[in-house]
Order: sequence, then C-alpha cells, then structure tokens
Amino acid sequence: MSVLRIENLTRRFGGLVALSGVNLELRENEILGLIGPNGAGKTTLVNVISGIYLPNSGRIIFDGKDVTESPAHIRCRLGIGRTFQIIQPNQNLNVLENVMVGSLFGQGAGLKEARRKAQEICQFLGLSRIERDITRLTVLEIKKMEMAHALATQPKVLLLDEIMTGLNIDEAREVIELVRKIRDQGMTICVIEHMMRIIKELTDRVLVLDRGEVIAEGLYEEVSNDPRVISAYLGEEE
Amino acid sequence: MLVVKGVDIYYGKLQVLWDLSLQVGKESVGLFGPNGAGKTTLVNAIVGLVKPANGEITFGGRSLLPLETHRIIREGVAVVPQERELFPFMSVLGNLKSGAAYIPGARDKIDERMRFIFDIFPVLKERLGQLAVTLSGGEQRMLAIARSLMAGPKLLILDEPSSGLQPSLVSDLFRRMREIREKEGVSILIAEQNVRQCLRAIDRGYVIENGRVVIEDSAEGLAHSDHVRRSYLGL
Amino acid sequence: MRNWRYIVYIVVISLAISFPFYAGVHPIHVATTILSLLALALSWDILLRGGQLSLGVSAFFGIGSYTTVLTHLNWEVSPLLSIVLGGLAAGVVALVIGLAVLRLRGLYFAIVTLALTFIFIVIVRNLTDLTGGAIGKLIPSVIFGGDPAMIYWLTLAIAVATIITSEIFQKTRIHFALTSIRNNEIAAKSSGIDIFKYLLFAFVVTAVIQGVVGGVHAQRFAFVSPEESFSLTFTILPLAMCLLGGSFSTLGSVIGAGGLGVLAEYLRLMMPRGHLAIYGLVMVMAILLMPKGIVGTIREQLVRRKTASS
Amino acid sequence: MLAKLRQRDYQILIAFIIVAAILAFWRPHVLISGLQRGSLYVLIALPVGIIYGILGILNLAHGEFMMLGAFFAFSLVTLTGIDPLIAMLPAFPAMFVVGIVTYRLTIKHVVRAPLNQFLLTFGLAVMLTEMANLIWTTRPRIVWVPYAASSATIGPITFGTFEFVYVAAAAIVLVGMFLFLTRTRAGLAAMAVGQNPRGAKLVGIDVERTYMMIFSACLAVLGPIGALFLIRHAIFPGVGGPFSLRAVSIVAMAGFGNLPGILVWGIGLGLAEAFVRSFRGWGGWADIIFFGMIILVVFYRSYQRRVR
Amino acid sequence: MKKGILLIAVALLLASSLVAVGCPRPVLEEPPVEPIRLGAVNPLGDITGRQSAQGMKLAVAEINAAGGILGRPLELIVMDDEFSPAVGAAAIEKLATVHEVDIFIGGMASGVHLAQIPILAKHGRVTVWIGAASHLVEAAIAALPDHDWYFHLHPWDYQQVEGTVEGWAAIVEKFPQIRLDRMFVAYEEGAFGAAGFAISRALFADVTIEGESFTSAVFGGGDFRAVLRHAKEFNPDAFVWVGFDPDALGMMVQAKEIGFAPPVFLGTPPGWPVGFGEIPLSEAVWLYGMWSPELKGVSPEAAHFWWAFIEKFGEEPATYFAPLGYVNVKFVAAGIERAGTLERGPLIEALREVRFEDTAVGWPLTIAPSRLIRHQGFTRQMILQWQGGRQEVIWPFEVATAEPIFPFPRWEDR
Repeated sequence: MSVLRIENLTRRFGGLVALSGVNLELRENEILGLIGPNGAGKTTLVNVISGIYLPNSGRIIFDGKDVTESPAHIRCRLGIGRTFQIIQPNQNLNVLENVMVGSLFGQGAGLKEARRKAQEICQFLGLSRIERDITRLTVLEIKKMEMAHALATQPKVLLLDEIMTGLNIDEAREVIELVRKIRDQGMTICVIEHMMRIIKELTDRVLVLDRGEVIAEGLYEEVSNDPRVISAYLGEEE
Repeated sequence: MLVVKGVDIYYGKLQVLWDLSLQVGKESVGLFGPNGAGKTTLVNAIVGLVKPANGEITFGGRSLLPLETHRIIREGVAVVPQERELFPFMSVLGNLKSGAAYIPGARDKIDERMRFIFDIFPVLKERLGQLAVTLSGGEQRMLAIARSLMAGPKLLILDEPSSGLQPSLVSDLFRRMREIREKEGVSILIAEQNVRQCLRAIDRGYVIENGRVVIEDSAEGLAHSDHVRRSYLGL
Repeated sequence: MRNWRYIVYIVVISLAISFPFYAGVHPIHVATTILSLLALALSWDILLRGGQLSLGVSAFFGIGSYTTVLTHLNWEVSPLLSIVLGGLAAGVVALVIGLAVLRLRGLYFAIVTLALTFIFIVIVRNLTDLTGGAIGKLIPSVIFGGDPAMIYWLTLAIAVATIITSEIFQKTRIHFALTSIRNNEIAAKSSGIDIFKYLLFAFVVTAVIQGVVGGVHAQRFAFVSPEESFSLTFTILPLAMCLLGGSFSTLGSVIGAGGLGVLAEYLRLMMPRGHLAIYGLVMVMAILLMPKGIVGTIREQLVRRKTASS
Repeated sequence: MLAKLRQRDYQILIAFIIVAAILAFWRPHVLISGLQRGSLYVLIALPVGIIYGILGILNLAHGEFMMLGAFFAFSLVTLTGIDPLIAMLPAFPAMFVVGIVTYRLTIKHVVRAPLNQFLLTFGLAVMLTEMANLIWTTRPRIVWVPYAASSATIGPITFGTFEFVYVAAAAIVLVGMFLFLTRTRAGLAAMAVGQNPRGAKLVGIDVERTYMMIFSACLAVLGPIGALFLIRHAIFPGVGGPFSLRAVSIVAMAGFGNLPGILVWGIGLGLAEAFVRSFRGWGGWADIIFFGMIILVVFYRSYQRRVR
Repeated sequence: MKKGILLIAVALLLASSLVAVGCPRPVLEEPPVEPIRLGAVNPLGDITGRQSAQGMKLAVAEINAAGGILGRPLELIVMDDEFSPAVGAAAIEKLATVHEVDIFIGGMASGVHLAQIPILAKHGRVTVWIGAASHLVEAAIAALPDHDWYFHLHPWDYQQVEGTVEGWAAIVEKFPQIRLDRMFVAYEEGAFGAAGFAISRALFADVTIEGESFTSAVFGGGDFRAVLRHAKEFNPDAFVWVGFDPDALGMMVQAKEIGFAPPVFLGTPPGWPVGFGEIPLSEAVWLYGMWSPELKGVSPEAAHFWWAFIEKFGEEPATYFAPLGYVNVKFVAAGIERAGTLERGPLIEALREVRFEDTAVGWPLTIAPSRLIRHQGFTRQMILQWQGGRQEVIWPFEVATAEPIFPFPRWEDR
C-alpha cells in the first residue's frame, strides 16, 4: 500500500535538469533512505514533494489524491511533513512556540490544544527546557526541535532532510532511535542522508539518486554493491 | 611558528574554549573533534574574528591578538573557512587575484603563483572565466584553497575541508594537501571531523573535546588510539 | 501580581479618557495628533511583523481622507459614517492592490508601495471634477462642531482599537503566522501557513486603520488636498515613531509615538526656528545608540540582567 | 552581476536605439531633453546604486548631500567669483571629507542593518535640510553663467546644449566607475567586499576602510554633480529631497546592484517623461509614467525571478 | 563604540551650537504692566514666515518705544506652523488657551489656515490675517455662522487676478503698442498654480487663454522645455508662469534656449531668487506683487519701513510678507487705539473704521466687504517689471516708479 507515489517527475532550473523522470513510491509505515552524492537532487526532490517548487512535468499522488499542483501549505495540512537541511528556527519564539506553529497551522489546532500537543511531542522526543530561548540551544536540541515542529503538523509522511548532519556519533544514535520510535507511531518516513552508515542502520529500503535520476532502488545490501552506485557515490575507480 | 597558549573564549556567558594550547611548526597539524568541540572557534580566534578572553596567540613570535583580521592575513596566515567565503559573482580569475592582491609580498607574483596553482588544481584553469557561483561544490572548495594559496602564506588553515564533499573527492583533497605541504614548505593546520582520511595528510594532531585538548599525538599514534576510534570512527 | 498589571491598564485608560477634563485645549490638540500618529505607527508595525516594510501608509491615509470627504459632501453621509466608509475604501483598495503587491518582498515591496502613493496623488490631482484637483475639497463644517474633546475621544477610540487589534495580532495564531513568515517563508509554508492569506489579511486590516485615521484627519480639519492628504509625513513620522519605540511590539509604537510627539512639541517651544534640525539629530542619535528602539533596548537589558543573575 | 553586461542588456540597448531613432525623426526635442534629463537622473542614481551594491545601504539622504555639494559650490562661486565649472574641482575633496565624517559618525554603525539605515539616512536627510535652512534660509539661490543657456539649431529645431554636459558627465562617471571596479585593486576590493565582506577580510582586505572609501567617494562625486546642477537650477535646502526619491526608485528599477541598469532606466525614464510632456495638456500625467514604469518593472523582475 | 559615542556627542554639541546661533531669541518681550497680547502663527522655517514675523517684531518694538497703546505695551508671541495644518491648528489653540492672546495675527499657507479656521471660530477672538489667499479659505469663513471677528488683509486670489485684469486694461489703454489678446499660462500642478490658472481663465474674459501645467522645481521638477515649446507654438502676446521662486531661473534660461521671447513675459512667484535682478535675462520680465522695494521712492511709509527693517535685522526685506507683517501689527494697534478698549464689539467696530493713506507695502488700506466676507483689507496687487535689476512699479500709475519696457527685448540683445 503506497502512501506517496511520484511518477515521472522532472524539474529544471534554467538549463540545469535537477530531477529527470524520477519515480518513487513510499510504502506505508516504512523508512525509506534517499541517498546520493552532492548535487544529486535529493533536496530538490524533497522541495518538490513538499510543494516549495512545482515540477515541470510528472505527478505526485499523496494518499490517493493528486497534489501535483497544490501549494506547500495545503500539502502540509494534507499530511506531508518535512524538516530542513539548513534549519532556521524562528528566533522570536521559544522552543515550545516554534513547535506550536506546526500544530497551529498544520492541523488547524486552537492555541490551547496546540500548546498541549506541542508539549506532548517535546516530551516524546526528550526535549526539555522548552521555554528556552532559541539562541541557547545545542545542535542536538535544534535538530530535535525541527523534528518536533514537523511532527506537530501531524504528518502521514515525514521527510527528514539531512537531520544527522553536524551530530556526533552518540547524538546520531539517539536521533536514529527517535526516528524508529516515530515510525512505530505509524508514520511513513523518508530519510535523506549522505552518510551511508546511518542509512544502513536506519532504513528498510534505499533509493539512490544521481544527477537527478534514480539509479538504484532496493535493500541497502543490494544497493551498496551496485557498481553504478559505487562509482556515482565513491567516484570512479582510479 | 603558530603558538596558541592558554586561550579561553566565551560566547556571552558560555565558555567554549578552556585553557587551550597548541603549536604548529613547519609541519602539518590536524585538529580533530566532534561537532561543537570548538574547532571553528579556535580557527576564528587565530584569524581574529573572535577575541579570546584570556591567553595568547602568537605567530612567528608576534602576538596576533591586537591585530584585525585583514592584518593577520597580511602577516602570512591564510584560512579556508568551512563556508568557503568566495566572491560568488566574480570570475574564478578574479577570485584568485583577490587572494594575492592585498598581501604585500604576493601582489607582484600573481602570475607565478597562478602557475603553481594550476599545477595542483588543473581544473581551475579550465574554469578561469566562469563565475564562482556556477562552480560545483568540490570546485568551489578547490578555488577557496587555491585563493588562499595565492597569498603565498606561511601558515595555511583549513576548516572542515571535507564537509559537503563526496567521499571520492575527500581523499583526493587530502592527497593534494600533502602535495602542497611538500612543494611549498607551508605549515598547515587542518580542523576536521573526518579523522581517518585526514590522517594521511598530517604529521601530528590534536583532539579536542568540549573546548579542551584531550589528546596530542603523531598521526601514527592517533590512528591507533582507542579513544579516537571509539568516539569518532564509529567502530 | 497579575492583577497589578490590570490596575495599571485601568489607571492609564481612565487617565487617557478623562484627559480633556484636566488638560487644556492645546494639550488635547497635541494629544489628538499624537494618538492618530500612534495608530498609524502601530498599523505599520503590524504589517512589519510579517516582514513587509510598507511605505504606502500615506496612500491609504489619503484614500481614507478623500473617501470620507467625498461621501460626506456628495451623498450627505454623516461624518462618523463617512469615516467608516473611508476605512472601508482603504481596505478595499488594499485588498485589490494587495493581491498584486504582496507577491513582492523586501525593498521591492517598499518601493512599489511608495510609488503607488505618488500614483494616487497624480490621479487625484488630475481627476479635477471628482476630487477638486490640486486645490482639493472643503467640508463646510467640522465634525462635532470642532469640539476638541469629542475629536480627542474619537481619536482615542481609534488608537485604542488599534492597540487592541495589535494585541490580538500578538496573542493569537496570527502572531505565530506573521513571525514565522518574517523568519523564513519557505519554512512557514511547510508548516501549513497560508502566507498570502495572512499577509493580505494584515495588509487589509492595517489599511483600514490607516484609512480611518485619514478620515478623521479630514473631518477634523475639514478639507482634503493631494499635498496634504497624501503627504509623506504620514508615512515617515509613524515609521520613525515605531522604530524609535521598538518594532514588533505594541508598547514600542506607543512609547515611540508618545516620546517623539512630546519631544517635537517641546523642541518647537524651545526653539521656534531650527527645531526640525534637532528633531533629525535625535532620530540619528537614537538609531545609533538604541538600534532596537527604546522597548527593544530595555528588554535586552532585562534579559541580560536575568541571565547574569541566574 | 555588478558592472557586467549580459545578453539581455544588449537586447535592451538595441531596443533603446530603435526607440531613439524613431523619436529622432518624429519628436526630436523629446529625444534631446529626455536624454539630458535622464542623464541627470543617472548621475544622481549611480552613486546610490554603488553604495547599495557594496555597503548594502539605501541612502535616502543622497539628494540632500547633493544639495550640500551644490551649496558648497555656490558659496565658492559667490565668495571668490570663480566659474561654477571650476568650483567642481574643490567640491570633490570637500564632499569626500563630508563623506568620511558622515561614515565615521553614523553609517559605520548601521552597515547591513536594513531597517535602521532607512531611519538613519532619513534622519540625516532631515538634519541636512534643516541645517541648510538655518544657514542659507529657504530663499532660492542662483548663479548665472551665460553658457547655461547656450543653444544650437539643427534644421527646424532649436534646443539647449548645456545639459549635454550631464550626458557627458554620466558617461564619464559610468565609465570611470566601471574601470575603477574592474581594473584597479581598490575596485576589486570594493567588489569583493560587496559580494562577501567576511570573505574579503579573509583575503586581507580592510573591509572597514573599503566601506569608508566607497561611501566617501560616492559622496565626493556629488560635489561636482552639485556644481553642475547649480548651473541650471536654483538651489534651496529642500532641492535634494525629490532627487533622493527618484534615485532610489531608479536603483530599485534597475535591480539592486545593476549599474548598467541604472543607465538604461535613468535615461528611459527621462525619455518617457519628456515623451508624455510633449503632448500638450498631458504634462500632469508625466509622474504617473515615472512611478507606473517603476511598478511595472519591479513586477516584471519579481515575475522573472519566480519563473527562474 | 565609546569613541563613536564621544564623536557623536561632539557632533551634537556642534550642531546645537550651530542651531543656537542660527535661531533668533524667543520672540518674547518682558512687559512691566499687563500687556496686550498678539499671537502670530507663521511658518518660521520659510523666509516668508520668518520675515513676516520680523516685520511684526519691528512694529511692536516701534509701538512699545513710543509708549505702547492705551498705556499698555504690546507683547508678541510667534509660533511655528511648519506648513502643517495639524501643527498650525494646535498653535492657535495654544495661543488662545495657554498664552491667552487678545488678538490673532499672521498667517501664510491656505492649507494650514483652513485647518485653523474652525478653532479660530470657536474662540471668536479678533483675528487679522495677512496670508491664505485661496478662495476656499474665503468660502470656509463665509460659511461660519458669524465671522465679524475676522479681518483679512491679503487680497483673495481672485481679487489679485481682478486687479491684474484691471491693471492690464489700464496699461493697454495707456500704451497702445502693448496688446493682450492671446495669453499662455504655464502653471505649477499643485494647488497654487491650479487655482491661479482657473481664476485667470475665468476673469480674463476678453483674452484667449491657453494653459498647461508643469512640475515645480520645488517638487523635483524644473524641466519646463515642453511647456515653453508649446507656449512658443501658441505664439501668445503674453506668457505667464504661475510657479514658485526656484522656477524663475529655469523659466528664463530654458526660454532663451529655444528662443522663446513673447512680447510680455510674466512670472508670478511669491518671491524671487536672491540676485535674480542681476542676471541679464531678468530685464523686462513682468511680475505681480503686493509690494516692491522701489516703493520707498514714492511711499514715505514704505521707505521708513525699509530702512528701519535693515537697521534692526541687518538684512533687506526679501518678501512682501515683511512689510505686510509690519502693517498687520500697525493696523491692529490703530484699531485698539481707536476703540480705546480690547472689548470685542467696539474693537471690531474700530478696526472696520481704520484708514491708512499709506502703508509699508505702499498701498492705502481700508476695510470693505469682499465677495463673501465682511472685512477685507487690500484687494489689489501691482503690476511690476524688472528693470536694471530693480522691481519697478508700472501700475497703479499713482505709485508707478517707471515706464514699461516694451516689447520684451530679444535674448541676443542682452
């Protein structure tokens, strides 16, 4: 059963083809790893799925509905949640309020309800000191807050864009555990990473992008032995 | 050459470097540590973007603390920051020239330096007229290193040179650093998370954690250190 | 401790309401002007909270003024109703042009809203039959027969309504929407915020306020002319008041308007000629010494003290 | 980007030449006065564009500084009896000093703080105007030189020739700035600072000093421009205000940071205004052309950006 | 940062000392006994308002030196209106309630005055106004239930034009070579120009009038070439421009450029740039005015004012508002003297009867009804011509100081 299906998606920026004919299927309650070298189009794909960019051609079917032309905020409300690679938390709000924004607008909750939900989610992710000023957070806390914010929109599908970058091994482990925990709540997750190790540990299935095209798909073990992937990812053998 | 001695640095109330000391002679030195350990802060302190509360930083016997950043650079310290800090709408040539144009000793030797750089990074020669913003991530990193080499520095500091690069490029990059060290005789300080790859390029290294030096050892020693393995190599 | 706050509110409000009973007529006049500038400053700030810097306050002010005067003259609408109509007209115009200009950002938005002001001036000046052209139009009688206390209360009501609007904007979901938009639009979109809807809403609401203030101004002085009604003063003065007091807060504009208004009055008294130079100097100094405005600076100090003690 | 001609600019240039050719036959005086007036706009807008491109400051007091330059030239002319054209020479260093002082006291503290510079430069504008008012009063001042009203006749049309000085000056300033930015070390530094101040520090550029020099140089240019302005216009404290507004509008229209764009749109607006005015009875609508064009161009730009 | 603050502080000091030097002492003269208070509102940042206030000060000083009126000294309180209706209105309120002035005087811009009228009406104190010429102001005053307390000395805009119609008729009759059948009016696009054009068009009944607006140099305009070209094509007997002082130079220079020299070249700015008479292009340019410095040759009162003003302030009166301000106070003083009291009824009655054969502006002054209001002072303006750098009076012939130069000399002959 697929929650999100992408058919033949193409997106160009001027002359540059960032995505060309990408097909992708997210199955219910799985963790999909989306990997690829720098400039492969991973973040562009996330942006097209979440509606920041409209595709030049192709279709995006979410939950049985065609959302190809829907604006970003509508997709969020339908249930596509995401995090950002470069997190720019709202400096004028504290941690809890930042998370509240998600439930306020993602699910249209009232202020009180949003606050309660945000508290719940923060607790779920182990985010304490929620009245804190944003500027004094650690990297891990910021990452958690970003995830909490996305979760607060109550998504069916969660797109995590390089959520591990900048974390040390122990912290990354903690986040990996959290992602698993989130999945156990019944969510479908797509993890974008370029660190193979994390993908290996975390995901059920892997999709490899290179120069805007899907070059491999399958279990980590299969994909990681695919010669196309190896040469794309690790460079041509010298 | 570069001596950092007992440096404390605060961001507001928060202390990020604690009594930190290290030295770089005529050698390549690695500076390792997880994210948030204080590597970038130390680099910024050396080039004068952050001022320490206590301690001393000297270069060739001269204190760098009273100098502004551009003065420090003119003293012969070149830095390749993590964000590269290129001039996006300037051509590759313009970027390279800017590396030498404001350094008293280097501005007359632009052609000579340029030849040296094309030797190490031949790809830049092909891209000479292109705007920096149109280069790929790896090419931009090379340009940033090349630009700092244009100054003919005595000390080259690289901050996280591998970040954002695909693995195949990273090993290539460190190979070139070795080459630069040998050809130029320049001292190098590399702040890096990626210990394993970097060890090839350095003679000696420091590991810092939470703003303190915890290990100082040769490259060989670091490669076999259990502590390093445990916390960074993920083994 | 919470109640203590409400006591302050009540005292301030009752002092403001009873102002005409203990103050002379001149202070009432000055206060009326300050209050209307306060409403403009606050309305400007409300839009700024969504990251949009408008230089078109004068445009909506002028539209409000003209609508008020023209409906009052041509259809004999009662003065109060005509002021309401002025606000509505400004709102409608904001709705229409907002659909287009709110696609712009930053300085482009600022420049276009400023350019629109001038376009309105040219149109009003050239549609002589309707607007009286460059000479303008006159109303035969002033609202409330020119009773300064009544005009003061009317203006006070508008200012208080603006303050309440501003507080509503600060305390409800709109606050979260606008701050998020100001912070990062892409992230805001992905949180489910309909950026355009919220910006348009803020734009229209603030335009209505500006239109109403313009309407009262026209009724208070009983005439409109392109130079007076669309004067850039009504953009720049509120802007300065808001920034000096501290942007992104209700209190900031209130303090800024009060402070700058009283200062202007005081300077005028001290040196009949040349006080405007000092006025400019004060603006420059304030920006250099208190870049976050009075409220912002005080708040920063408080935070610093709090973190120092903890 | 900065001072770089792109293909689209060439297309605009060709369109321009075609329009000019049509005007030359149909309404030659529109071409002449539009060109002259447009060049004045370009002259005043160019430094605004440079300051914005490099310091990130939109100087709302620009016209007021030109007023100051013009009053300086005026004082020199009336005190010493020299020709205003000669007064251009000392006006340059004088305004340079004004630039340095202004930068050190004020601008330095608001570089790249968008909201505050708005208010700061506006406060400066008020201050300059009112101080000039205290010193010289609001009475307009004029100087008279016979060549200000010189004219030429070609075929059926007679036209003023002095304002071609504006055209020449605009060309000189533009070419000079272009050469400065691309050929000199200081110019390269300015470009570097404009694109990435932090990066500029890291290659050994004294960013503070570059900011100061660029700001002061842009004000210094206003000295001679003020002197040229003085020859044809009466000056008074409020004379600069409208030009601040126009300059900022033109810079916005050109796209922030695009110097050739300032040339194109400055002259384009001059021509458009002259064109509307050339129809008897429609002069009152000329301003709508100016501001209407600004709105259209800004919309076109933002539309383009979105498509890309 | 510390250093920056210090620098700023120094700048502040310098600036404030500059301001202190630049601004006159507060216009208050300490009285020994209960004085008669006159409250004036003027735009002090502008030369017109400033010199008008100086003219008033001069008159007050002279009257007080002669022992005051009814044994009481005059006290003059001047407030700035900054050309802003809100500020101007508040100033009236302040003069009425805080300073408790007995009589209001002064004035300048019509826009400001429109905002002041309701407040003046509310207080109903005697008001003698020397500015605000717009017929809108007259309509606003006439609409009041009672306006007996209001005296307007400045001619209304339509009266000014009526005066010129009358004057031109007289000039054409006396100098048959001068013709005035076709007139081109270039007017600035704001209220001042638009009203001037509309009224001219209505009142010059026998003249073919064409008009076109331009943007005044005050508002960043100053390019008159298109208007002048259209005027030249029209080939008028008289070219009239209705604009502001800074437009004067541009008009002349740009007309010369295209060789446009109509038989009558006339400008109607409120004042002229410093040194305008000295440029050769000014020769034989006609102008309208309430007053001319040359009147000191024909009017003893104007001569007295001229020299007293220079002696007191060290500068020449540059605008007719200087003598008008002087007349303003003199007129009020004469009224009070005549009434022997400050009571409203008798004072209004007395002011109505005041009669000056000669005033500082060179005209006789009597009060008579205008089209809409009961108490109007001056009703005419003079027709003048720049000759040899001086503003010579051509009409009315009784105070004429020179014969007209006609036709307008060719540009090349200057």
